[in-house]
Parts: sequence; C-alpha cells; structure tokens
Amino acid sequence: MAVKALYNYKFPARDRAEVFGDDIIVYAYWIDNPFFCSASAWRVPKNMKWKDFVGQILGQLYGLDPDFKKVKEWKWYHFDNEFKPDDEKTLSELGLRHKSIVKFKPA
Amino acid sequence: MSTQYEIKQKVIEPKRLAFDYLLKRYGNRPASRYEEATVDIQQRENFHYRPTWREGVEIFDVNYSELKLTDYYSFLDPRQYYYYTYNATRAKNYEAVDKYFEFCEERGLFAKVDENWLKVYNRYFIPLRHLEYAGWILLVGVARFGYGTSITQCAEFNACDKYANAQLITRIAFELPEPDGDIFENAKKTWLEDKIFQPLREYVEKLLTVQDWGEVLIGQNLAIDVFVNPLVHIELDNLAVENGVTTFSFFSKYFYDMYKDNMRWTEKLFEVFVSDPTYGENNKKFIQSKLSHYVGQISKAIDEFSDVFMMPRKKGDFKKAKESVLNHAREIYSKLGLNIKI
Amino acid sequence: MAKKKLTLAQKYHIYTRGLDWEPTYVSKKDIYPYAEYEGIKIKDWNKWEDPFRMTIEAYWKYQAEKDRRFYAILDGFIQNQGHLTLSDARYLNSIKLFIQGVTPLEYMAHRGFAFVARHLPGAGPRTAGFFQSMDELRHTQIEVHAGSNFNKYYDGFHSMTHMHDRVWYLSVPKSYFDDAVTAGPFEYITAISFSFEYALTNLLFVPFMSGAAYNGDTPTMTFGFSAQSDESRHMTLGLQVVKFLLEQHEDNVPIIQQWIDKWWWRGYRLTSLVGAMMDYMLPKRVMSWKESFELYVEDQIIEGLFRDLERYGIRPPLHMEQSIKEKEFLSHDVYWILFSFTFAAAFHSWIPTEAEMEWLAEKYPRTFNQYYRWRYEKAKEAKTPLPGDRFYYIGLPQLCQVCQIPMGFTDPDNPNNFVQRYTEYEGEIYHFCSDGCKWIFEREPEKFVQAWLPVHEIYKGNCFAEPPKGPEDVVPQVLKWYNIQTDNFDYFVSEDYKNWKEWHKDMATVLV
Amino acid sequence: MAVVETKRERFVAVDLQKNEEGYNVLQAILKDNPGAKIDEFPGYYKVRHPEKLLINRETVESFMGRPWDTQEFNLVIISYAGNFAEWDDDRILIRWDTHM
Repeated sequence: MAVKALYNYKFPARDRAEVFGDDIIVYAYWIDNPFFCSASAWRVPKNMKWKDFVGQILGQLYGLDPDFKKVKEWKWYHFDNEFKPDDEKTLSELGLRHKSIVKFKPA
Repeated sequence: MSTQYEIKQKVIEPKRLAFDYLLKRYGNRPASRYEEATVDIQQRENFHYRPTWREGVEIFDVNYSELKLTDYYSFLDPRQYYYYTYNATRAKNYEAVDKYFEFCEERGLFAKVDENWLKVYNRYFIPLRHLEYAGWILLVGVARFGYGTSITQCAEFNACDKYANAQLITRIAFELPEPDGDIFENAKKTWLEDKIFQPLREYVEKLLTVQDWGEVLIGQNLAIDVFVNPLVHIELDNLAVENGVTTFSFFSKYFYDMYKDNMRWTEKLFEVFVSDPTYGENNKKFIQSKLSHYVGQISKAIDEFSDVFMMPRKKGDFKKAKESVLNHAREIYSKLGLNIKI
Repeated sequence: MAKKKLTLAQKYHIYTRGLDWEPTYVSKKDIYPYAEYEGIKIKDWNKWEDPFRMTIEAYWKYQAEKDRRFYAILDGFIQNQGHLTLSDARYLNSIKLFIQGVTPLEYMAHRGFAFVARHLPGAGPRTAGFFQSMDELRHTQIEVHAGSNFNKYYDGFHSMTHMHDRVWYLSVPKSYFDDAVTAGPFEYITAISFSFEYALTNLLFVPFMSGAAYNGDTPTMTFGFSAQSDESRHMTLGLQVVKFLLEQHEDNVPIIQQWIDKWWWRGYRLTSLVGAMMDYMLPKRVMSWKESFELYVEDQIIEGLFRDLERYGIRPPLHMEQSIKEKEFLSHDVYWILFSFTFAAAFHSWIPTEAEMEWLAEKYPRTFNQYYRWRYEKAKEAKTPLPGDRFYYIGLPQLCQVCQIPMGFTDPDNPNNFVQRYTEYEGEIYHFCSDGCKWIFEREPEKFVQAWLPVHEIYKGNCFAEPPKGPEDVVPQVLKWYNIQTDNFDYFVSEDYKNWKEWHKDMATVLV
Repeated sequence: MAVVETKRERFVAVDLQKNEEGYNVLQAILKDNPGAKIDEFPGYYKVRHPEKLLINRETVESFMGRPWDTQEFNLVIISYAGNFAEWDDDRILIRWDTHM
C-alpha cells in the first residue's frame, strides 16, 4: 500500500547505502543476553577485516559484561543464518551489506 | 503519618534564572511567564516526514509565506498574552457584556428597539456574523501555518475573538424581535443574496483560498478589519444614535475594543516585518503590493453600504462616513510607513 | 413576536455551524483542498453531533477559572519552596522526561488541531477541533510554567524544546507526532482524538499524575488533572469523530480500521516511556504499569469502547494482543534501556533500591525476579570509566525504524531475547522492534524511509557541536549539540543529588 | 511463559478530582446511582457502575448548597469511560452503546 498524498510522495531513503560511501552500518546482537538492552549499531568500512570488526565491537562494548571473558569461542549468524567468517576476509567479502545484522552467542 | 520538612529561614540560590534558550537570548535574568510560554516553543528542525498534503514544505516552514523574518521572535505580542492572560482578560471583558444583557432584558430594551432601525440592523449587522466566522477560519489557518509561536499564538487568540464576535452577534440576534420570520435565515439570505454584501462576500471567499498566511493577514487584519470595524461600529452606530437608538452602542464599543486590541499585535507585527534587517525591503514590497490590491477591493466593497445609510428615518451621510473610514486606514498605513494609495 | 422555543442542540447549531455557508464565488474545494485525498467519504456533515456544547464565552469563563486555580497553586508551591518537600529529587527525573517528551507534543497538537479547524470542511467538527487547539496551547504553557520553577534548582529542564528536536530518545515522541501532522486531516483527528486521547492519555495523565500527588508535586498533579479535564472533552470528540465517519459511508470502515490499527500501536509504543516512569522513577508508587494497563486499557478500552464499536464493523486494534502479552515486560524493558544510556540523556537513572525491587517483584511476580533483577546486580559489577559506579552501554543502539526506540522489547515467548524483525524495501533493509512497527512500515514505506534516526544521524556526522578531535571526543560533541550539561549519568553522582542532600541536611524532619 | 492473565470487566466510570467540589459531585453520584463503586487514589476518586452513571443537577446542588451549572462538571472531571449519552441543563448521563 502506498501513502495517500496530494502529490507524488516519494523521497530517497534518508539512510540509504550511498549516504555512507565506503562505509556501512552493521548491527550486532548477543543472543540470549539481554544485559545489553538492544542490538548495537556500528559504522564500519566495507573493507574492514572481520577480525578488526570483531575486535572493535567486542572490545568496546561486549567486553563490559563480566561473563564475556568466560566465553572461549563464539558462534556467528548473519541475520538468522549461521556462518563461519574467516578472520582475514573483509565484511563485504563475507556478504555483509548496509544494515546487516550479525548475531552471536557462545559456541 | 507523613514526613514533612520544616523549612528554616533559608533561601536557596537558584542555579539558573531561566530556561537556557531564554538566557542566551536575553542575558542572565529571570524570564516573564509570557516569554517562557512563547519564545522558542515551536519545533524547528529535524522533522521526520514530509506533509502528504502539500509538496515542497516541512511541517513548520518559513516558506509558507513570502513574508519573512531574520528572527521570528523579534516579534513579541505587545499585550503579552499567553493562554491564561488571554482567557482571563476575555472572561473579564465578557462579564460586562453579560451584565449588559441582563440590564437590557430587565428593562426590555431589545423589545423596544425602533422597528425601522431593526430593519436596518437586520440588514447590515446580523449577517456580519458570517464575515466574523470567515475571519476565524482565516486566522486559525495563520495559527497553523505561521512561523514561530509569538506570531501563531496571536493569530490563534485573534481567531478565538473572531468566533466570539460571530457568537456575540448571534446572541444579540436571539434577543431581537422577529417580525419578518427567522432572523438567522434572513441574515444568511442577506449575506448570500443582498447586493450590499456581495462584493464583500466575494472578497472573503477568495481570501479563503489564499495559502500564504502573510497575505491572509494583510487581507484580513490590515484590510477587512481596518475598513469594516470603523464603518460598522463607529459610523453606523453614530447613525443609530442619531436615530434615537442607543441600545447597541455598548456592543459597538465592545466590538471596536476587540478590534483595537487585535490591531495592537497586528501593527506591531507589520512594523517588525518592514523593519527586518534582511527581509525588510522585500517584505515591504510584498505588503504594499498585496495591500494595495486588497484595499482597492475592500474600499469598493463597502461602498455598497451607502444603501444602508439611506434606510433610516434620519438618513446618514455615507460619503462623510467613508471619508472617516479612509482617514482611519490612512493613519494606520502611514504609521507603518506603507505607501498605499486610497 | 414570541420567539420559538429551541432545544440546546438547535441553539448550539445556530451558534456554530449556522455560521457556515456554501461559497458561490469560489469552489468549496479551493477553500478546503485537503479534504478528499484520504478517501474518506462524507455524505452529510449535518449528521455531525456536537460532542459538547460550549460557546466561546463559556470557554473563556471556565478555562480562566481552571487556570486561575492552577496558577494559584503553582505560585504557592514556588513561594513555599515546595520542591524541597517532594518525596525525593529522584522523582523529578520522570518530570524531566515529561517536559522534554510530552510538552512539545502538546504544542504540536495545538498546531495540529489548528489544521483540523482550518481544513475539515464540516463546521461542527472544525469548531470542536478549534477548542482542542486552544486547550493544547494551554497544556503546553502550564507545563512549561510548572517546569520553570524546577529548572531553577534542578538539571534536565533547561532546554526542552531544543532537546526535543535533537536528543535520541526524544525522537520517539517527536516522530510520533510528526507522523500525525503530516497525515491528512481525517487521519490526524482519528490518530490523535481517538487513538491517543480516548485510548491512551488516561495512562499518561491519570495514574501518573496521581503519582505526582503522592510524591508531593502539587503543581504537576494540578496541571495533569486540569489538563485531563480538557482531555475529557477531547475524548468525547475522538469518539464522536470515529462514530460519525463510520456512519457516513461503509467505505470509510476499512480506512478507519487501518488507522486504528496503526495508531494504537504507535501510541502504545510511545506510552511505554510512561510505564518506565511509573514503575521505576516514582519514589512512591500508586499503581504499577500493569495495573493501570488492565484498568484503563483492558477494562475501559477493550471491554468498554471496542465492544461499543463492534456494531460498526470495527474490531480491536490488530496488535492489541501483543500489547497485552507485553504488559509484564514493557516497563522493565524501557527502564533498562533508559538506564543503560543515561550517559547520553538529560535525566538520571539509578539502580532500584532493595525495597523498590521487592515492590517490582510483588507487582510482576512472573517477570521481575526472573528476567530483570539480575541485570541490576550485574550492573554493579560491570563498571565503566564513566561517572557512577555502574554499567553504561558504551555504544550506540540499533533503533526501530518506526517507533525509534532501541530494539529492546522482550519477546514474551522467548524472554531472554528481544523481538527483531526486518524487511527489505527498494534494495534497503529496515529493522523493527515488533510486528506492529513492521506492519506500520509496510503499509506506508514511503513515509518511514524518511525517518530521522538519531543513531544514524550521529554516524553521518550531523550531530556534533564541533568536529570531534578523536574517538573519545565523539560523545562529548554529541552531548554538546544536544545541550546536555550536567544532566546525565547516574543519579547518585548528580548535582541534583548533591544539592538535595545539602538542602536537607540542616532541616528538621517533623513527623505529623 | 506467554500466559496472560486477564479478568476484564465492563463498566462506565468517571474519575473526579479530590477537592471540595469533586467530593460533592461524588456524593451526588452515589446517591443517584445505587450500585456505584468508588476507588480512591492519591488526588482522585474513580466511581464506576456496571451500566450507567447519572449526574443530576439538583442532587449536586443539594450537596453544594448553591446553584450548579452542569457545565461546571468540566471543572472536576479528570477522565471517564463510556459515552456522554446526554448532557443538558439538568443532567449528565454516561453509558455505553449510544448511537448518533
């Protein structure tokens, strides 16, 4: 259904991919851990390596949870599909796109 | 049992004297309730969605009018009305009206109005309830589309006054004898068909299609009001008195006071428009061009009222009355520094 | 010359819609150009029944009297330094949220109803809309005046209008009303008069204001109840509008139903902030969110109102069942969000005291101890370098594209996780906190792709006072742009708390 | 865990300010509406009845000891559930299931 309007009511999406240039927004969500009150949002280069991305989100935010250091290994999901990212690959090589969500939980 | 603190004679120094945005504007001083209720209240930025009813504008947008101000809060209401002071003032104003109705009823004054004058009154006065009502619609539009709370708030209260005027005329009509049938139906018929109202009605119907709120204020407050109020509430009231009818003079004064009260904010606003450091020149050009047009129309429209001056036993001098009206208008326009040929 | 006897209703018609006329020099459509595009069909505006019969003169009289009472109470409170006798300065954080979040909406409602008064072609509803426009201006102003006194002594009150335009959590109420005023006049009046005024404001004004009274804040209670007395007129208008539209044409029914579906969920998500205020921010509590939801929504709205609307072919809002399922989670979720991001907010939060946690456990026996208490225990351990000995969520949250609240609403069927939904529209992905918000987006994607989402705006660099000098300067520059000064962080490291203790240390406590 | 408990009731109600006038109106309502139930909260009373609530001008006046205009109901009402089926010079009637 379309918006009812008196003229052609069509505008470019405010947060469309091109606005962020070589960067993308990626969301991260720790499954089964509502200590973090919602998924987080990150602006990162498409060409960022997976290990750097993980280092950034875990280092800055998720490491605040005292339970974090108990986790040896993480299981990852892109949206709801499990995936096994290669540390050296970039986000775009791994198939992440603008406004992708990455979910994780202890393996 | 509850806990209470016994307050010692201790004065706590306030950490701020006023809201931050008022301190920035006016320096470190407490603000008045009018300022608190008004200045910087309207939302300004980061609107989420565009209106579906009009293309190319934001929810609040300076482009709803050709008239613009560098700082919209450089205009403040000289009466400093905010909701409470406005309503309290009007409630008090109206107490006198209530008392006067009581007085007229007690003395049976409405029933005693001269029959001949009643015909005159029913023709020119009662139909004005429709004109006042149109003023309400126009001004409430300004209250929606105008920019900045100081302006839109004045328009809102002015709209309320207009509706109240329409209802006061209605209330008066309810008190009058009806020798010729339903007074309201007759008045509407007069408004719709009688030649004395047609140019005025055409004027106001066209004004109702104007989107620019600045132009609406020019057409309504600087033109209709400036011409109709002195004509009806001064000149025609004088004629009533000359014909021995004084019952309505109280109302004339009330309506005229309302008009003067609203001209206080109107004149101030237009003064600010023409003296704006950035937009003053353009504003002045726009006002002069629109006002010249509306004044021409309204001046012609009220010429139809010359008929009314011929109706009473003691006839009036329309030319003289019109000249007074024109002088009144000239005085206001020249005070604002506007060059309007009348 | 005996005047004919008129009923009150007939007399009122003459005072109001009798003033209207059919134009002949221009077309009616040129005067009211916004009346048709929404698809609402009106056969006869004269079938409109006035919800209340008030003339302008009566309005002046009663409203002046209401305000006279309000300002007398406010002045007395100010003169007696009434703020010192509040239950606790923590209480004021709920009022900060109110002034920043709700007061600007009152103002927007004032302008929105001026739109109705200008653009609905029916003189009856236009008149009622005008009174409401006046009322909403009143509410804005009495709330600003009540807030003004608190602003002199406490943080968080100093820049409400500015903050409303900029601060992340205030985009929740702002986007709600921006949505309404950008709609046509019929949707606006259905959204605000019916869905919001009739169905939801009770939650905001009645139990919460009763809470204000309980916590010693008479001006807030007075403006709340006094505003709500206007609200009774607004509720009547809302109900009358919807019934009128439904009776006018059968084609209106599905349109109105969709608006009710949309605006129920929009409004319900907005009032979730009130849930957090009631359950967590009032030091003395009157009733829980859940109790007031049961009384004011389940009994009064579902059992009362919607059974009354069945005969028109209207059913309760599409996602109503979800809001009932959420009632034991909602306030906890929202306070946990507010608590987590207090480093970037113009109010304080705190870990509930042991007694408060007991109260929460008693009111929410199936959720609080099970899903929420442990978070506060952990928050004491998970300290950050920021002021306050507790946890803050040092990062930016994912926001719902529609309601704009961080995506933190518990899935009642899977209570250790939050609901997450997404959709793709024209090659871009959009995320939602609920099926309700997703449904709203999919109905009008062209509208919601425009949303000004605070988190994305920060990432675009649109929310800095000055360009940050480095990563550690990002948050300070955003706070500066928000004009957040000493308004943030935990209550127990705040100036409010320090001052409150100072002011009360040499005061005798008298038990009466 | 998604068990939802509910014990819904259908009633009409008015919420009244807790002050002298509100109290007088409350007394009048209780007198004219047998079966009405009051709940007290800080700052307000909630009166409810399974079917209807009637407010009679005369009864209110007898409690107020002065003339009372039904419009003055606006000064004490905080909220309500139901529909104003009637509101004229002599009485106000609140109930559900009213039509235009």
